[in-house]
Amino acid sequence: MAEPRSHTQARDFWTATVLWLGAGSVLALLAWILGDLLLQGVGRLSWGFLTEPPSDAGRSGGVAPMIISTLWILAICLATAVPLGLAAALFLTELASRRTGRWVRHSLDALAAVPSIVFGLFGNALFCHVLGLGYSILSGGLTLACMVLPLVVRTTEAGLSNVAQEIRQGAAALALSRVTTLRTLVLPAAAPALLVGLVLGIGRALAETAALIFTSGYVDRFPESIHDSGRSLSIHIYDLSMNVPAGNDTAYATALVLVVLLIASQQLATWGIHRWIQPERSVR
Amino acid sequence: MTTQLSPPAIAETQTPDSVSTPDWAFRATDLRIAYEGKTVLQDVDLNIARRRITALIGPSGCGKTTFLQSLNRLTDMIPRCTVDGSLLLSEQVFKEQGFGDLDLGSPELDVVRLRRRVGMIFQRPNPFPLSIRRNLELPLREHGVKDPELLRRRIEKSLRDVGLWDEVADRLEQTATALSGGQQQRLCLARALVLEPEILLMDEPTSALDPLAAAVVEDLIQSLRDRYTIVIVTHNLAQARRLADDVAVFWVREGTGRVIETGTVAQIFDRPQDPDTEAYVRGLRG
Amino acid sequence: MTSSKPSASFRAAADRCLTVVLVGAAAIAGGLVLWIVLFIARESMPALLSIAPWRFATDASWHPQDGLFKITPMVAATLAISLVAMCLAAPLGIATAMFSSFFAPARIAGLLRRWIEILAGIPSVVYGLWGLTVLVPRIAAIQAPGLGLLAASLVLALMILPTVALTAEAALRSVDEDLLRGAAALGLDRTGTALHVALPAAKNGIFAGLVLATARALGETMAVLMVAGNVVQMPGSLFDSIRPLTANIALEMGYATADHRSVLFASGLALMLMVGLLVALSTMSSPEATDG
Amino acid sequence: MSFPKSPSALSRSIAAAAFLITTLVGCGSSDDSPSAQTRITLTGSSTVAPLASEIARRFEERHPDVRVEVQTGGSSRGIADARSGAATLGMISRDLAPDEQDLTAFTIARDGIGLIIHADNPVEELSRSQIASIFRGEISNWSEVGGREAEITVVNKAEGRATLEVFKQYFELTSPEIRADVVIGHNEQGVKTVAGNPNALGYVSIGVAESDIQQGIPIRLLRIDGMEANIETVADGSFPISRPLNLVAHGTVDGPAAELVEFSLSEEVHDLIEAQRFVPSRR
Repeated sequence: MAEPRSHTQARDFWTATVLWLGAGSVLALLAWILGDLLLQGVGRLSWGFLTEPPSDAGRSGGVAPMIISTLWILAICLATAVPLGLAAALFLTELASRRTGRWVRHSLDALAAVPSIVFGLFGNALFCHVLGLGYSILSGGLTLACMVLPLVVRTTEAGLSNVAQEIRQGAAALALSRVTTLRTLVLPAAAPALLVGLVLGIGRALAETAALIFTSGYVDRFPESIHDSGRSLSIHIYDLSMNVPAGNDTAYATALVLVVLLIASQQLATWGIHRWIQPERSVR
Repeated sequence: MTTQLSPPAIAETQTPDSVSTPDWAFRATDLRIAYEGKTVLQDVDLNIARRRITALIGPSGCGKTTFLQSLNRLTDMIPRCTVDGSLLLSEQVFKEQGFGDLDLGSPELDVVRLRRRVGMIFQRPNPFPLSIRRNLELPLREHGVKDPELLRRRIEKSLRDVGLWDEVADRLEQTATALSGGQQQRLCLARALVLEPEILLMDEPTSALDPLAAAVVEDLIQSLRDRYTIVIVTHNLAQARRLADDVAVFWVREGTGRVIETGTVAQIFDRPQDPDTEAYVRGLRG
Repeated sequence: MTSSKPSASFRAAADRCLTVVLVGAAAIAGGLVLWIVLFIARESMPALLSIAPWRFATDASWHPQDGLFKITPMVAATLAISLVAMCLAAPLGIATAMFSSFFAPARIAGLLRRWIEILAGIPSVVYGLWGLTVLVPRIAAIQAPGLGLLAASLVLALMILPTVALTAEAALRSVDEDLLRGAAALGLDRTGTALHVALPAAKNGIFAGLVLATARALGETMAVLMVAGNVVQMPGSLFDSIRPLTANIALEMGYATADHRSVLFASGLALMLMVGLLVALSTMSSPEATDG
Repeated sequence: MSFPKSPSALSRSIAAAAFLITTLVGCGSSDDSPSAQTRITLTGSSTVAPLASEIARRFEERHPDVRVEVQTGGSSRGIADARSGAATLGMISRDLAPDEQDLTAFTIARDGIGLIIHADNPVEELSRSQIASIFRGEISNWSEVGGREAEITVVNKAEGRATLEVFKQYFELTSPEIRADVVIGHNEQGVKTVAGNPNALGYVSIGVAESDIQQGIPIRLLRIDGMEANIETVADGSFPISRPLNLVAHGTVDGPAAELVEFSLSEEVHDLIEAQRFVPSRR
């Protein structure tokens, strides 16, 4: 009996070794990237970097206008995608027949698979040209809204349909109106999922570049209205790394700012879910 | 059918083969219910008497719960569920008379009017994830009760009706989901009673509870006798025997659920006519 | 019950209003993809009408300003980059998922997952920046110019690795515990359990993740644009500088006019077609897998 | 006995929707009524863009009610946007072509196009025919032109770039016959690519190359047929490959745009032009 046991032990050992190596190398690669980001970016980072406009094609100065533009684009994107996504998700869970529901879901899945450059083409043709919004923060934000919509709908829908069927039945048996049922019972219970959808949308929108180049443009100045062109942080990184010799340090610093912003929003949401939503549900 | 003596209902409906119409709450004629085109229940002819307790018994999967849900149109929530045949709710159950019987099959049916008179208790207690008070206040406010004093009184009354007042009076603001299973089910009953319905539908109301809590809830149902029309689905034959005045036996024949026998509790349990009923109530089959 | 009638009609009106809003929103959300396809198709119509379709393959080269529209090298480049990237990312990603599901101590598995989640959120332009400044000089040391198929595939592989790893891990984690206990009860070792029980059980989910990752690879623009070299030619070796469809759109969209612009929209349409085929393929082969 | 005090998610989303509608309506109305600010949009050549940005900044200081937006994309885009009206003025880094005579050009500066190599590359000079052969792929190793034993990495510009047009014209090349290893868009991308590759050969704006050399970027400008490529030879006209940097307009320019053109042509911006290592145009 010792023979097969040692055989399987040896096999487990080798499998484990291979997998440790595989996972280790993945970790090492990824640590390499993040490490580079940190090492090369942190040197240029300072308070001034966050609060000043760029100068000398971005080699010196800061990224303040890009932060402002990014936030504006994000705000437009969310102000469009979140209400629309919430309403579509409510339709899917509350109203849709199985057939319609399946059709809408398939179409959203297809939308989620559309490459971001195609959204860029679409946004450029529709918002910039046909609707005459030009290269502007508004065009960029609306293009991103189309892009994050499936993400928002599907996460929100998952949260809504997790609300127990018993609760819905109870509400129906008491002849509560749909509006009351949704407002008082379903939405509070689905709030964490809503927030997760929101954060995923933020993540995708913050990271996007290709869809913005031809919609929001890349003027690296403080936007004065949403009709101005505005350069997002991601486009700034692209421009610095591609088109500015000796711009790598600033590109890394900007990348660091963007990644920190992304991770911070993720963490904030996780924290928010624990801090507000879950306790509130059990106290009230 | 039932043998209760009462003046004939002033319904505009024709009841072909009954000479004296009893005081009924629901009347199903040739009812058929299907999910996605597949018939789950058919040939249901059933009168449910007012102010009595009717137990629906039978093995699992023979359409009892579906039938119960059709009584307050909760079948609307099941996608592609169709109800054919005639199902009437007597106008007797409404406070305001003169509108005639309610046709539960009508697409224009005002379900709000229906469900306000027909409360429902589910198998698993389903208090809303709100405070105890809000659980009772929500349906009241929804149906037009806004006066704080009136709200307070009706909440207290319904909690007293289910014997929960003394247990929760000092923690009305706490979340209802923190109550024990039996307390939750009594809260759900209170939530149904707070609207002052005429009819209560109960879908195995004690089966998810431990025996002690089940006994409390069952006693509570006993105490509601004579004041409400109660339709209760149960798998617990002893419970049916203890609670029910009338019994309807559901059975699957030729692939679909049917009502194979109806009668008083004594008729069904002591002198069953149908061999399947006999086997079932003796515990031999089903 | 007081004032039931007006409140009832108000409720009905509110419900109806809500219904209208929800149906409208769903129509927009559900119709958007169709709208995008139609719109892109509309914009590419002039090119498709005035340029015979075979010319996209038979023209001498891609010189749109001289009226030459050969796009096949760019389609080939897109496919080549995605293929090489998937060959690198799929085994590594699945191995990482197997490791964290079956071999890693719980704490390490949790850390690994968190870490990979962070990396999944890193913008593609940052991967491109890193590829351009770190990878390209190293590849150039082997063979100049460093920009090209290899660099693009490596960067892309890194980008889709988190997608593969996370979806594969989710699929492995959702394998029925009983199945694994059953395997253990039969005396299977961890390798056997992982390879012969868990992996087959999770294969639909893993496959869906791979399709997702491939779709992402086909459509990725920025990271690839930054390191592919962007010469329009058939990929011949790993070190060849090539230009995928996405990079072509990003490069030329800024100034393209008339037929040229229209051809770029047509290549966007082609891109959507490729991704659409892929997604349809996965939906058909495993209807459940896409719901995960 | 109270509804939740916090605004519910539904009402929040309604507020957000209202906000969106307001913004959309706002944008619709702003099309009709010109806002207090005048906007001038410049698009086109990446060679001209940095200079135009500097000029625009100075112009805005003097005209606080005007906002000038500068976007790059290549000279072709400058032409296209000026024609379509998407831009007030186009920027192009070449002469107007015969089929572009519907536009008016204003030359604000001159620039040359120089061949650049990595600073470590020992080659000092190439002839016109050698360069043409290298770009045709007939010469593929630096040793054939007196350099090290190494493959030449040919860096070409993307279609639609004026630099490419001027380059092709001078060396009598056609697009299809050029055998490139890397295709770049902006000048700066060309500089960056060559700076990162000791065996690369590219061509960029001399102004851009000189200012980058000043910044310490490891590149060098090659002599062509014995002629030094630098700003002086461009200025005195002895360097053969040179081109004007133009602002172009479709139809007549008036108002603030005309003022901007006038300002760009004036001596007041010469220091900016020289700082960018271009040659101010002498009127």
